Amino acid sequence: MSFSSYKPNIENGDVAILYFSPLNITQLKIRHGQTLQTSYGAVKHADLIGVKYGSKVNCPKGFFHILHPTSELWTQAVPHRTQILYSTDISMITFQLELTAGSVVIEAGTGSGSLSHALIRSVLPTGHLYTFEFHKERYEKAAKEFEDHGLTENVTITHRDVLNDGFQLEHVADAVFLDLPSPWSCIDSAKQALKLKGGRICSFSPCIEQVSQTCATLAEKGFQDIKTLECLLRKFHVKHTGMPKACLGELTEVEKAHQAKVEARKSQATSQESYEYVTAGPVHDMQGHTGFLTFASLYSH
Amino acid sequence: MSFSSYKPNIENGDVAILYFSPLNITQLKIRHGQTLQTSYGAVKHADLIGVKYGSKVNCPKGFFHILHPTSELWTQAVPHRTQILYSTDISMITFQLELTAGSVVIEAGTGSGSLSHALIRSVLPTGHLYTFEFHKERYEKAAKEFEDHGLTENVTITHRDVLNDGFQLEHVADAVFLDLPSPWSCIDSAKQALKLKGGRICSFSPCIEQVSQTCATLAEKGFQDIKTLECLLRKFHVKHTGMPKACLGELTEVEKAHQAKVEARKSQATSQESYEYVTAGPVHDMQGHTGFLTFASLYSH
Amino acid sequence: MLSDPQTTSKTGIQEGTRVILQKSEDYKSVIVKKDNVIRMGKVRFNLNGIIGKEFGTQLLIEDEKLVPIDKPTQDVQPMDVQACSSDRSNKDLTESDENQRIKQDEILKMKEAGISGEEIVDKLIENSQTFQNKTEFSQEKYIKKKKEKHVAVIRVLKPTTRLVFEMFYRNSPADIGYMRVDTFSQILAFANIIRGSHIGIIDTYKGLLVAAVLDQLGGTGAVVQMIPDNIFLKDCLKYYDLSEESLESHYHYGIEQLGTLESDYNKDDTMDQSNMATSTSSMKMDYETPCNLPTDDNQSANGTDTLKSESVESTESQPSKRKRKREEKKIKTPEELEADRQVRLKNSVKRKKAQKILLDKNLDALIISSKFHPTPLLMRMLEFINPSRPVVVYSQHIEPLLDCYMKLKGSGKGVNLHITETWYREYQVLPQRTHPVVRMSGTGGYLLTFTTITP
Amino acid sequence: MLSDPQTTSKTGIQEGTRVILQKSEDYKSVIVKKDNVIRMGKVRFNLNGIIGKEFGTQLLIEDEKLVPIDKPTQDVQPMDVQACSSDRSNKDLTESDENQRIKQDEILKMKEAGISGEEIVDKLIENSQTFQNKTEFSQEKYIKKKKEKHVAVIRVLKPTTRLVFEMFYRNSPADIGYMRVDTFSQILAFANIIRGSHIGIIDTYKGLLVAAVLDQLGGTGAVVQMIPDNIFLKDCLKYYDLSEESLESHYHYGIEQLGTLESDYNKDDTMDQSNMATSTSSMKMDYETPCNLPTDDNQSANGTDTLKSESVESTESQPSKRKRKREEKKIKTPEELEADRQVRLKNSVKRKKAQKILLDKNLDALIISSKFHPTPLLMRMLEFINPSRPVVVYSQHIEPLLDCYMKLKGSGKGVNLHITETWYREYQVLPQRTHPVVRMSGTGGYLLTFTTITP
Repeated sequence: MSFSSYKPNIENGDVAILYFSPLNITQLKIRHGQTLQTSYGAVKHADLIGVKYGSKVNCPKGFFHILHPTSELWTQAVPHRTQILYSTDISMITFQLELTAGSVVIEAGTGSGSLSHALIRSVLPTGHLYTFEFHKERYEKAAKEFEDHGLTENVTITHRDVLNDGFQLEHVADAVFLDLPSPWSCIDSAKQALKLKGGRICSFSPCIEQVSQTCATLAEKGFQDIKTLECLLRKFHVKHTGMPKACLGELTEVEKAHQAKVEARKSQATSQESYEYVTAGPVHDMQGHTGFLTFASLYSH
Repeated sequence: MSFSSYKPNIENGDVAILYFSPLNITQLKIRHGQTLQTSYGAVKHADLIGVKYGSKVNCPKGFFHILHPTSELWTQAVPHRTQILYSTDISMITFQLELTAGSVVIEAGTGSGSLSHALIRSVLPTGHLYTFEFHKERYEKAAKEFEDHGLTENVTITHRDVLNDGFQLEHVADAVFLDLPSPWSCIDSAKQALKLKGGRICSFSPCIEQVSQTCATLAEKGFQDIKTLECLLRKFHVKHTGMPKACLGELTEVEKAHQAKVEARKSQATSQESYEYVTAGPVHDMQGHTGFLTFASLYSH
Repeated sequence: MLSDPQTTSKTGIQEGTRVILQKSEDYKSVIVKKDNVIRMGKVRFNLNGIIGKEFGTQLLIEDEKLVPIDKPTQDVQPMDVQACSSDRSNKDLTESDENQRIKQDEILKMKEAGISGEEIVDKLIENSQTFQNKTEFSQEKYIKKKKEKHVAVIRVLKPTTRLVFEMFYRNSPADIGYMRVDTFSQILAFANIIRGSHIGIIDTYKGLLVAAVLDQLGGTGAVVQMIPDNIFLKDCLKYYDLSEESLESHYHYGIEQLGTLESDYNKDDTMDQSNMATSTSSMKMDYETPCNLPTDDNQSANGTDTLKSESVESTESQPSKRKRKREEKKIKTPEELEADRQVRLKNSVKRKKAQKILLDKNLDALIISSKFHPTPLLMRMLEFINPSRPVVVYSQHIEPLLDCYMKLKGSGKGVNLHITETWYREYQVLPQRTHPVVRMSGTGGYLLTFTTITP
Repeated sequence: MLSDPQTTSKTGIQEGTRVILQKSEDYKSVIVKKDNVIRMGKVRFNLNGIIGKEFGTQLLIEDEKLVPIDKPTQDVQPMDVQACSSDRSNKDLTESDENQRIKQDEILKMKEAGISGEEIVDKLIENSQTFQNKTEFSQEKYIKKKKEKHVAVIRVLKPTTRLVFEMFYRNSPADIGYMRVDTFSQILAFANIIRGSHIGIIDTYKGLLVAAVLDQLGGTGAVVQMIPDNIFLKDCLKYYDLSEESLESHYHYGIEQLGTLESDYNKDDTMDQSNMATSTSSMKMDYETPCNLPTDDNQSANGTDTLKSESVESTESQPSKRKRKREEKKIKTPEELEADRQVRLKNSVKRKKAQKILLDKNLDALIISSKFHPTPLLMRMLEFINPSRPVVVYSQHIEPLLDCYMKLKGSGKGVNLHITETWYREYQVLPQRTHPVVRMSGTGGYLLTFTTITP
């Protein structure tokens, strides 16, 4: 249950996050008797049980921090089975879909389950996620994960091709999220699944042509407030740095003896004075595009 | 000739830039005998003649700086007859079109002539700009401006609808720039106008559908290295600012007399200490889109 | 969002219900009241037409009244007038307003004569000298523009965090520290607001984050709002339709009282109460200049909140509000004094609970978004949070976060430190006219995020 | 760009010509030389096939040779493999390389057997177990990917500023201070490079700006390269095909010698020469670590430039280069000593001209882009520029520009001050697959721009 509520100490069966560095974050299912192999050496799971979340764990040749799982850390640690949605898009999706305690939300497809965890968190404790995945292997892995994470009460995962077979849900949902190659073919089914008093919809598409077709279909089917947007994360690299100060040759405005001048030059040329500053320089290599997010409202229908 | 070479002092007939503030930059054709009305009062043109470019000019109720024209200042001061291209796009266009002394370049349409000036600057002194404008009034105004700016030797402006009638130029150009509602219908004519050894082309379009059609046509007509890009200017507002420091109540970790505590609280609550810093905060309201720039190469054909 | 079902029942929206009115991209929060006249942009209308309607209903503004719409129309979307190149191809058009034969005073006369907005737009098209020569796109744009001006349609919406945020951002972005929707949603997500958890918040920007988190918690757990320099802001709470349980889960505690936290907690209640009253009465209620938000609640007109009732919402919706307000200036009756005592008692109990959470170092998340230097606030508040919990600090400028980052890095009190900004862009998606929106926001502020660790 | 017409004449590209080879998005600058073997990515080939061809020619790499292409093909554009959602719809594909029946060693054998790349790609398609089940888009992507790997096509291009910049940016962005193409083009535009004008440049990033401005000036006017701390960088010059006049208009002067500018200028030539020789020999030639640029010029292998010839280009293209280099270590012949004297004499004349421009305060633009703190450099150099002229300062970080800005603002020496960054994005435009490119650059650096005014 560690995904749905905080607990102080690690117990057998928990899923924990191992934080080695910002670029090396993994997840671990704690199983008494097993041993974790890290690049810093081996650690017995048994030694982790009872440890406080947030603790530093020493390995033979280094250390890591063992953290309580959150949707955001899970997104950084999740085993990629497909291209996943990252926290920047996820936070926009959960916000714009107006999810709250008790909401019912539909997701297609499940993919690596990165978004699913955030959707479930937003509707806990009484809400529900219906998630659909047509890829057999991914479906099975996601189902296993929901079980491992103690989330089964709040999620139903179905192995189905919703593009052809629809959601088969009638007026139960407050929100629908689509990450499909042809979302427009699912909008009728989504409309049917949304509650009669209405709800919100989101479609994620990487290509603008898909967006055009989706927006046109949404308008045609009576969705309102159609808005397409994009958000990108720009990380900053903080460092204390400096720039040398070049020698300006301002000393000798008037004529001086030749010898003295040469001496002066030599000493100036090696001036090591420096201008120091702390900078938050944007990281050079950034994700330039994930996808376009289209949101719309359906009012009582 | 002040657009094509620097001169130290203002002469009768010059076009000068008047700089009042970053958001108030205008242009003035100096004519002996005339008077300029500014919000700071009137200034006689005669008083400006002979003045050094870059000087501060005092008006009855304020001042401005009189500057030598450059393409960039002109863009900030140009009378808008249409939506204009700004320096960020302009610099990318002249760079990517590989313009240099002696290049021959074609532009359609002329619009407000904001880009034209930069194109001419890039091909001076021996190059040439052929520019086409189908709107009669804009054509006339631009023609007049080229004359006023002493650029007629290096520019030919034609009043024509190139979408229907083409450029009517045969293998003379090193580069072609298109800012037209349906650029794809001009690409055959552009290809004919480009030199046999090849050249570069640029198309500016605000909407992605136009870009798609243009790229498809460019590929079909044998253009290579097709690249679509966008660049936006983000300005920073530099200011010295500060944040107050909130009172943290760290003084009384141990129990104290009740009275003393209340006193302490009161004095702390009005603490006026402040954290000062110089910040370059991005300006909130920025141009979010001008257009997509598509560039391509034509090799010997 | 709403927990009380009566407002969505068959009888529809009733008097006293908080709604948000949407007119194109303009939002206004009001409490439905008979004969109450509202102004949105250039139009005025009373709210009578809303009573009995369902949330989501579209209404037409005609003659200062809200009337039902015959057929539901697609909301008028603001369309970009400048961006499409096709616009430049209107070859022989000279830019001028002289192309319209109907003058402004004639339009006014038509409106007075009761001619509908739709009809006026039709007449304007007929009498435009250039309409027929415009490209198809330009014609469409022309119609949209005129419709936006003359055909006023509003939609009645249920207040949600999304809509309240949108309303603030559009109308008074400075009041919320220029925080943009992408930044706001990032904060909410990163803080990992699980039901039942204790969220510590410092928020001097109208309490928008406080309200959003309370809404997310759904009446479970606690929001402990930490008050810096006696600046207690919870303006935003009243724009929500928060349940009684949600409002009950809102706690507050003065930061400068942290030094005496333990002794205050152990003190007997009587002492505490009088003490409380003193410190409460000395609080500056609104640090910033009055917020220019479009609301017709009289209570918000003076731009301040009052502490005496935690449930501003229910108080406000009383029809006797004005009367009560007048009475406040008089000497209090014994009944009123008793009511005041009840409130103080309840506050005292809540105060103990907040103190307990802090004493137990039992916060599950920390959000800082204020006009104060964040570094000292952050370092101080870190004493009261569990290990392995998320912390988010918002700042309009990056420099204060840099200072925070360096101090924090040095302290070794967190992992997964990041300074980020998000880049946000909206698109106009229309057939053959798809492009990013021409105006955008250059900055939505910066975030410092990290996870706490055991000391 | 090229002023010598022989390389574009009917006879085509000859030995000794500087060309840029383009292979997909990979660029390499080489001097055409018979039997010279070049490596680009994973392929090796000699340049013999280029001789006699026109610029713009596409050639196929087969068996380490460049052979003509039967029909001109659209260049293989790198395509985004991940972005299209359609990719996710490959329902029952499990991610694995096991789907290909032809193994890596068999491909190698085919290549050895002289089977062409096109044929190999056909065979790979035939033997893919999943190709037929892929969506149309995925099939296209598969083919492109395989073609990029097995069908190696290069294009022979004339060096231009655009291509040289692209080459540096792709291969060693750190060497050019992470300056991006949008920033670079902004600098060139803002500096208002009119023919005949005097452009002052401080450039410790490979001299890329120096080369670009020389090219723009087309042999007129002057580039006065100001040398900070004896760091003289003009690496980039050699990648261009600059005319003799352009190279002649390149001047340089040590910043630390500005203090003695007037006395140096008035001194007699003999004194100056010996002086020059001293100061020249003490110059550190390349401040940064050797640049990892893909070039097969041996001279650049040691990462340093030499001052002795202003025309590096022509020297390099001598076939006897290696031999000459070996000889350098020996004692110089009388002829060589005489040649050295001539060079020194020429340098002395040029030096006087640079001194004159500075003494007359006759710079027409100032560009600063270096690893040194810009504020002192900027304030010092402002003494030597005309009023009403553009100044551009580049910095990888914003903080140094903030410092510059505050100092400058205080001095009142400029108007129209702006600190800016540009946001640059590339798009993949393909039918049904149009989207911004998935990887982008988070920063292209910052600019401070302004216009000088009369004191």
